[in-house]
Formats: sequence, C-alpha cells, structure tokens
Amino acid sequence: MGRVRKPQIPGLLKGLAVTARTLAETLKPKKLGGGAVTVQYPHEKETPPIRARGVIGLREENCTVCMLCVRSCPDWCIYIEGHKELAPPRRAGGAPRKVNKLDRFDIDYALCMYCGICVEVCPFEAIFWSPEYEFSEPRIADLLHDMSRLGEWMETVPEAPALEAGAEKKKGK
Amino acid sequence: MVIPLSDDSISTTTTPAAALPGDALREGVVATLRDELGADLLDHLLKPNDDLWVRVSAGAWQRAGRVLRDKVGCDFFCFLSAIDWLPSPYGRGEDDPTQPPPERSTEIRQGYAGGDTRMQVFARVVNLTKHFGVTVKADVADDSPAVDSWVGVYAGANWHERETHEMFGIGFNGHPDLRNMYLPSGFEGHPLRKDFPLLARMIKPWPGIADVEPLPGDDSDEGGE
Amino acid sequence: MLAVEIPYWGQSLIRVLAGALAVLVPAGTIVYLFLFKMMSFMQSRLGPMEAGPYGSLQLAAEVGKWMQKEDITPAKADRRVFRAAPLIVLVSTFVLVAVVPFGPDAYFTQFDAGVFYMLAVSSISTLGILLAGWSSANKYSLLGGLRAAGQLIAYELPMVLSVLGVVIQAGTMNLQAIVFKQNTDSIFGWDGIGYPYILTQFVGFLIFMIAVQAELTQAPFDMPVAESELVSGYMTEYSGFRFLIFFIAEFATAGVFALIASVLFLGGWGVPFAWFDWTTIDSVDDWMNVAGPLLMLAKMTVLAGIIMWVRFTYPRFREDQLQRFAWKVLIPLSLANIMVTAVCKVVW
Amino acid sequence: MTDLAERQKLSYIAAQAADARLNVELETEGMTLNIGPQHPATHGTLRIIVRLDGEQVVWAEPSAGYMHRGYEKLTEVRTFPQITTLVNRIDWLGSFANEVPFILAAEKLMEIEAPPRTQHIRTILFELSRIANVSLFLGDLGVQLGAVTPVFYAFRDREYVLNLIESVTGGRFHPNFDRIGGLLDDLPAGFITECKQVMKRLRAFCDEIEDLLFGNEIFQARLRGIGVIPADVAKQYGLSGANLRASGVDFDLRRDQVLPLAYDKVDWKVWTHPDGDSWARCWVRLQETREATKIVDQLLDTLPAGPIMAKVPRIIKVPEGEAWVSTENPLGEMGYYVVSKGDLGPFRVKIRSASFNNISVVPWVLRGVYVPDVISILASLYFILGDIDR
Repeated sequence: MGRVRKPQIPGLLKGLAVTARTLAETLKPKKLGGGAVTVQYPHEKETPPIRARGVIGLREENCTVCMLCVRSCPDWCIYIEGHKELAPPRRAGGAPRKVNKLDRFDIDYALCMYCGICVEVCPFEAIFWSPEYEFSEPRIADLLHDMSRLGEWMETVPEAPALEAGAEKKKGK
Repeated sequence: MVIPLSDDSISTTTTPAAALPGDALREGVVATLRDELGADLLDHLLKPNDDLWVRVSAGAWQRAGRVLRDKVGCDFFCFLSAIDWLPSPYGRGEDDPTQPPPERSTEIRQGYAGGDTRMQVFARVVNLTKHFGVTVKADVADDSPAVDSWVGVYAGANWHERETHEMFGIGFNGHPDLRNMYLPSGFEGHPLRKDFPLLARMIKPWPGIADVEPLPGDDSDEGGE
Repeated sequence: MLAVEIPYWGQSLIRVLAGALAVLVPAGTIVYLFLFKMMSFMQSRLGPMEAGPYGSLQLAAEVGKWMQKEDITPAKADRRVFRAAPLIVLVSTFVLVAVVPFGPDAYFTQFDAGVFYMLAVSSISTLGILLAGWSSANKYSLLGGLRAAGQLIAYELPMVLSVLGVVIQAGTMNLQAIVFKQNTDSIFGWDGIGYPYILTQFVGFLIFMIAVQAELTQAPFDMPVAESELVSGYMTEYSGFRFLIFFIAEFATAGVFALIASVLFLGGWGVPFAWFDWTTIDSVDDWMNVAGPLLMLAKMTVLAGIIMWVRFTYPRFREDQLQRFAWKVLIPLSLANIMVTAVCKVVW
Repeated sequence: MTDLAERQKLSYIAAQAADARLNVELETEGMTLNIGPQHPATHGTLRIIVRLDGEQVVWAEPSAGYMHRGYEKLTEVRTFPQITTLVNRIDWLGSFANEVPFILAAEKLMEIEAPPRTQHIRTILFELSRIANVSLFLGDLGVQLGAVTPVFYAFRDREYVLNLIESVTGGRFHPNFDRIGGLLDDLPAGFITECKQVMKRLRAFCDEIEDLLFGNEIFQARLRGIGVIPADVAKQYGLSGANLRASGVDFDLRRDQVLPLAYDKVDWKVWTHPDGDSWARCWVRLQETREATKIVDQLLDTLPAGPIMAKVPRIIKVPEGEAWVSTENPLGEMGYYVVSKGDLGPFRVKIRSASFNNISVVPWVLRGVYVPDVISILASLYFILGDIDR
C-alpha cells in the first residue's frame, strides 16, 4: 500500500481489467459460481432474515388492552379500543372474572416508522414482527391494517433465531 | 501552474498511549480564563473526568472566544447554539383536548454553571492536540437577546449563528449575513423557543388517551386476572 | 458490376433504405449489445430482461415510450432552432455514412475526395449541438453546448492529422481505394492477411480512436453532457421524440465512426484478395456485396465495444485537461506520425 | 502544507487576474448558476448558488434547509427510548452510528455503563455502518466524476453489509437497536463467520475501487491539488472526520477520548494525509474503510461472553444534568448535547452533525475553482442532506 514509485501497470489499463473481470464473472454460468448479483424480483425473491422488521402480526387473544404499545409509539400510529366484560371463573364456584376485551387494534403503516418499540414493550406477547414485506397498496388509506389483517400476519411470524455463542439467554421473548 | 504534491509523506498513527486530559489540565483552563476575563467569568463547573462548563457575561462572549482560541489552544470549533430554559407550556402534546390543560410549572431552572436569564447561548470548542473541550455559556438579556458574533474568531460559527438566530431569535452583533437558513424568510416565530407550539402534536389527540371502556355500572379501575 | 439493371429512381430508393439501415443497425446493435447488456454485465447485473427474450426488444419499448412522450419546447427557447437542432445532428450521421464502402459494389457513393468529405461533414454535428445548447434557454445547456463546441473543434484536428498518415500511405483519399490497397498490398511479400494499416499506423489508429471518443462525447471526454454536473448538458431540455433523435444519433455516430475506423485501419469490407486470386475491384465476386457488410458489422461491433468499454470504466476529464490533452499531446504526436510516415513513404 | 494552499490560491489569483484583463476587453458579464436543489451532484436537496465568470466560480453560497425536519424540536416531545428511532434518520447511510452517541449521553447522565459484550457489539455495528456509509461514498465518487461503474460495485458490496446489519437488528437502514444500558438483542447464531466473509469481500471491494478509480490517472488529475483546505481553516470551520484528517490533523474521536466502546481493545491505525485536497479526503476514506474491516475482524475474535443489558429501570427517567458525547461517525464528529430535567424525555438536545460544519466551508473552498471542480470538491467533502439539515 505504501505508494512507492516503481514501474507499474498504468491505472487506466487496471481499470479496464476490473470491468472486464466483472463482465466475465457475470457471464459465467450460475453453476460455476458466476452470474449477476441481482435478483429478478417478481420471478425470484430473496428471503429476508428472521429478525427483519417487515410487518407486525397480532395475537388477539393475548392482548389485554393495556395500552402500553399505543403510549410508547413515537408516531401515534396504533389505535386500540377495548371494553371490560365478565368471563366465566377459572375454578368452579369462583367469582366471574373481569377481562379486557379488544374491540379495535389498528396500525397505520402509512405512519409507522418500523421502529419496533411497540413489539418490545408488549408484556403479554401479543404483537410480533414478521419479515413479510409485500403489502404495498395503491391507496394510502388501505395501509391501515385492522385486527383481522394483523391477525393474518401472525401466520408468517418465524421462530426467534438462535443466538451467537457467548450470549445469555434472554428472558421474555 | 503545476503544484507539486506530497505523495510519500502520508502518515498513520497507531493506538496511542492515551494522552488524555486530566482534571488538572481543565483547572488550568479555568485559571487562564479567570486571568484573562476577570469578573466576566461568572461561573464554572468542572465535572471530574467528564467535561468543563464555563459561563461568561454576555459582554465578554466574543472576548472569551478569542481567549479560548489563542490562550487555551481550543482552535477547533465544534458547535454554537442556545437553550431556552422556560419549561414548555405544552408538555409532550399528550393532553386530552376535552379536559382543561394541566397545571405546569413555569419556574426557570438553568443548568450547569448557572444563569440568570431565560435564554443562554452556548458553544463548544476543542483543543485537538491536548484532547479536551470547553463548553462556554453566556446569558442573553430577555428583552433584547443579542451577543457579539463569533464569526471573526471562528469562521465556522457563521452558519451556527444563523441557525441560532432563526431558531431562537437571538441576534449576533457583527455577523455579516444573518439570514434565515432553514425557514422561509417571512417566517414568524422562533421554532426552538419553548413557547412555540409543535403543530404536529396538536392536530390530532394522542391515541394513548383512550382507555378500556369499563363494565356498565363498574367504577373500579383495574380489572382482569 | 451488378448483373441486373436498376432504374435510377430504384437505385435511389435502395440507397435511401440501405442508408437508413446502415445507420440504424449499428445504433441498435450498440445500444442493445453494449449499453444494455455489456454495461450491465460489467456492473454485475443483468440489464433489461422483461421485453422480449433477454430484453432484446427493450430498445423497441424505449422508442415506443419516447414517441409517446410530450414534445416539450421551453417557453423561452428559440423555437425553430431548438426543434431543428436534433435533426441537424442526425443528418450529419446520415451524410457521413454515405462515403463508407460496404462492398465492391455496395456503396452509396464514392469519389476521390472521400476522406476529405468525411472529415468535413463529421463536424456538422457540432453545429447541431451548439445550436441545441444555445437555443434551450438553459444555463446548463449553454455551458454544455459551449464545452461541446470547444471540445469537438479541438479533437477534429488530431482526427484529421491521424487520418493523414493513412492517406499518405495509401496515396489516395478515396475510401474504396484505401480498402482495395489494404487488401492487395503485401507485407514483405507475404500477402496472407493483406496489409491493414493498423500495423503501420498504430499510433494513428490510437489517436483516431481517442479523437472519436471525444467527438462522440463519450467518457472520459463527456464533459459536455456530464450528467452529474451539467445534467446532460445540451440535451437537458429535450424530451420525447427529439431526445430520442439525440439518443439514436449518439449511438449511430458511434457506429459510423467505428465503420470508418475499420475502413481506414482494419481493411474495411475486404478479405485479403490473394485468398481468392482477385486482382482488381471488378474481379471481386458478387457475394462479397453480402459478406462485406456483415464483415463491416463485425468489425464495427468490436471497435464500438472498445469505445463503450472505455466509456463505462473511466471518469471524465476536466474541460481544460482535455483541451490540454488534445493540443499538447495528441496533435504533436499525430504530426510526428505524419512526418515519420512521409519519410518512410519516400524511403521505401 | 500551508505553503501548498498558498501556492494554489496564488495560482487562482493569477488566473483570475488574467481573466479580469480579458473580461475588460471583451466586456463579459457573470452568470449566476443554481446547482440544485434538484441536481444529480447534490444527492439530496442541497442548493448551491454560484456566480460564474466563464466557468470559473467567483462566489458560491450553499443554501441548505430543503430537508429540515426539526429534530431538535421533535426530541423535546419524545421520551428517551423513542428518540433513537428519530436520530438514526439523521445520517441515513450509517444510521446505527447516530444512535450510539445519544445513548452514551443518556447513559452518562444515568451513570450506568453497558456490559463489555454490549460495548463490543456496539463497536462492531458502529464500524459496519461506517463501512456501509463510506463504501457508498467510494462508489458515488465515481458517478460524480463521470465513471458509472463503481457505484454499482458499491451497491453490490454494501448490500452484504446491510444484510448483516439487518440480520442483527431487523432494520436495514434504521436499526433502532441501541438501548440505554445495552442492546435490544444479542447477535444471531452464525453472525461471526458470515461477518468475517463479508469483511473479506469488502477488502476486495476496496482493492477494486483502488484499481478502478484511485489508480486511474484521469481520476488523479481531477482531484489532486483541487479544493485544498489547510489545517487551520479546517479547524476554524469545525471540519471533522476524514475531511480534517486529510488536512494533516491527527485527530480521531475513536482514539482521542474515553468512551465505553471497544476501540482501545483492538490494534488499528488513524490515517492522515498532508495535502488537504480532494484526493486526500477520498484517499483517507478509502483507507478508513479498510481499517474498519480490520477493526471488525479483531472485535469478532475477542467478543466476550456475558449479558447485553445493564440493570436499567423499566421506566427510564434520566436524572437532571447536561452531557456532551460525540463519536467519530462515518461523516465526522457527531455529538449530542443532552439537557435533562429528570423527566421521561430530554429538555433540550443539541445535535451537532458532521455535515453541517463540513459543508459550511464550501463558500471558502469554492472560490476560484471551475464548475467541474465544484462537483468533485462537493463529492470529496461528502455530505448527507439529512446530516446537514437534521
């Protein structure tokens, strides 16, 4: 790297060699390790990593309407409504329990910054990240995903990845 | 004209024997400033192993910059800005618009190295060879907020003063070109003053205000398991 | 000579159609092969893949797109000049191709001042570019136009001088005769590959190709278009159909210059006449009228490939640097080349 | 050094005097050219107004603010954990590096220190974002100077780095991974081996760029001796990062301050160049990218085991006080002056971004240069619009 002046190939030729090498590399069949680095998108797709923040899935039955996610959202893009109702007692003969029932859970992806704070603060494992990314819409209003739409994303949520050596087990999720 | 260029004199340095500043060095800086500025050095705070804050009078603002540059060796200009110490009358915009606004303290408490006025300009300059920085503050009068410009001392202060001028409404005497930098020229108000409302947080109510609808005829707050 | 007699109007029609073909086929080849594919491969991607097999109809799609676009003339532009400028550039390409011989009988016209004519008309495009830059009422276009004018004039000179070496060696300015010479002469009695002038005029060839690169305003000489600083220079204000003309003219001119270079330095349409015991132009078999154009196309592709390869690899010169390069390096070098050629011509 | 700058200025003065003589004869008048706000060379919406005499710049004035988002105001209505998602949009190419100084400032006020494993991972991700950022600069440099190919190589190889960042943090551009007291999560399995391969690739990329651009004679002719910024001017304007080091000032915040990051655990070099011209700035960045890959390699080898979170209260309230923390970001010194009043959110955050200072030298350095050099000098100063306007 030391720039010692000694006779060397002119930089102009070296540059031509670099482009020619890449040309040959791209023309080489895929089987031999060549080919372009690009992916022909609608025909073939890359798989995003497990942790990729694509879209948020909702496990409705876990939600206790605690409003933590709504209140920690920096963008104010989550809207929750809920009501209390009586549920049958756990043990026979017990008093009926009061539970919070979710009426509305909307996330406005037009506002969302994909920061993940809501997923992080949720204490009841009700919302998760899914790496799914194909949900663009021609109309901006359609980016507001309601409870059922968010519930459907739940099917695409992967298991959390294994951790690198030396990591401590994480509590919670 | 051909300009000869150095080619072989490129230098690299490896991880040093951390010649990092001690607090004694910073005390020396305070002493120098006291010598040069006298009574215009109003206050200072030296946090051990952290940093040095000094407060000078508004009249000595430019002189302080010159002393820091020439006598203390802080020739690297880091930034210049201002602080409005008035607590925001709007909070974080999370109030319920249907309720009367909550009581908020209007007490002005200045930070490190004290202060007497609502607004302070502050700047930071660094000594690159001895690796320490100084944060210098000055009070600006409430009725006519203005200090002398630093442009003659640190050329880089130009843009920072323009920004501070439009964001806080603080004047800089002797600045060559105190135009708006970010805002349109006819803009009214000074956005970074605390009493300037942030409209983005006013146009819709906070979704977090909503709460779980209680059971009919039930007053208790906490339900659930 | 061709066996069939064709009336004059028929000949003219054939010439016009063939001329269009001779301009558009190289342009299409260069755009698809090099601009779309080779550049993409050099950048580790595939380029257009959707229109037609391997994107081969992409150019057609692009032409369709440009034709649909609105033909905008800026309000303050000099309307007539602005509209005419791209046509002038395109016309210069067509006029230029007229002297290129493609076969023993497959030529549009041939006359003794061929080289002279070629060098003269190739500067017409400068006029078009200057007019485009001037009439656009845009400061970027103006800068681009002026840079182009300065650059094209500066590089005209080394181009002329580098061709002179060939002219001295061939002893003629007739392009057909230059092709004939290259294929009939022999190297020290050996006529296996004829005598392409690239062997003796290699310096001239290099200077010619560099000058061509500059005339075409391709990188590293693309200061007049310089999309990252002048936003495509003189073409900034053009859209739709007229931009398409500029676009086609750029690559068609590249093709035509590559054709000319192959005529001057690589033996043109001919194969060494000794292979088939031809002695004169008239004794060449008729099938050369078909094989010749194909051979020319192949040589054009190789040369255009080099032009494009350089274009995709190099950063651009600054205006004053490229002027200095032309006046202080290329012109003295080509003058020396002429001297040496002349001396050798006299000695041998 | 200064000698060189003076000579350059003298040559400009001579050139201008010659032009002035000529202009008196020809009675030309100047032309005002607006470069931007929409212009390919400003990669963003920066506007530079230049007054031209022929193609020579008589006077230049950048006009920023087309992308001002008011982050300093926005931080005042957000809580501390919410601000990381905001600040990683300042320099969007090296976004993780934006979060670190803010988190460090908050930790300083709370008097907590992240565990060693976290410090290591923070440093690794910090250097990865530097590589992602500067590799794009190296490619973009080619485009500004008319070479179309390098930028594709840059995008190609930066993609591997972004994939790494995404596999750890979940976000390609906006990781939002740093937390007060630690990190959101640990590294996923297989990261170390993959990262090492990518670092090898990136070193190959640096070699390729060196062959394609830095070794190219045209490239050198375009950049050497152009846009010279002497050391004292650089310091006065507060230039930082590679721009400062290219002027011969040996200062690097990774080395020259005590921060809870792992830079003191590895063996690395600070590169400086004495010339202070455009070439020196580009060259220093190329060397820094190489150096960063070596830092990452060493850190991966010495990654300590342990927890990644310090003991932090569930609801974060930062004690009253003021703190200044700056780090050596890809673009230069990025610092946060955080004032807290013991609330959930900060009272005032002054964001000191590198590009704001770096670009404020433009009126000084552009005087007397030619239009093509305007572009190359701007490219070599390397700014990101979000980092200027905040």
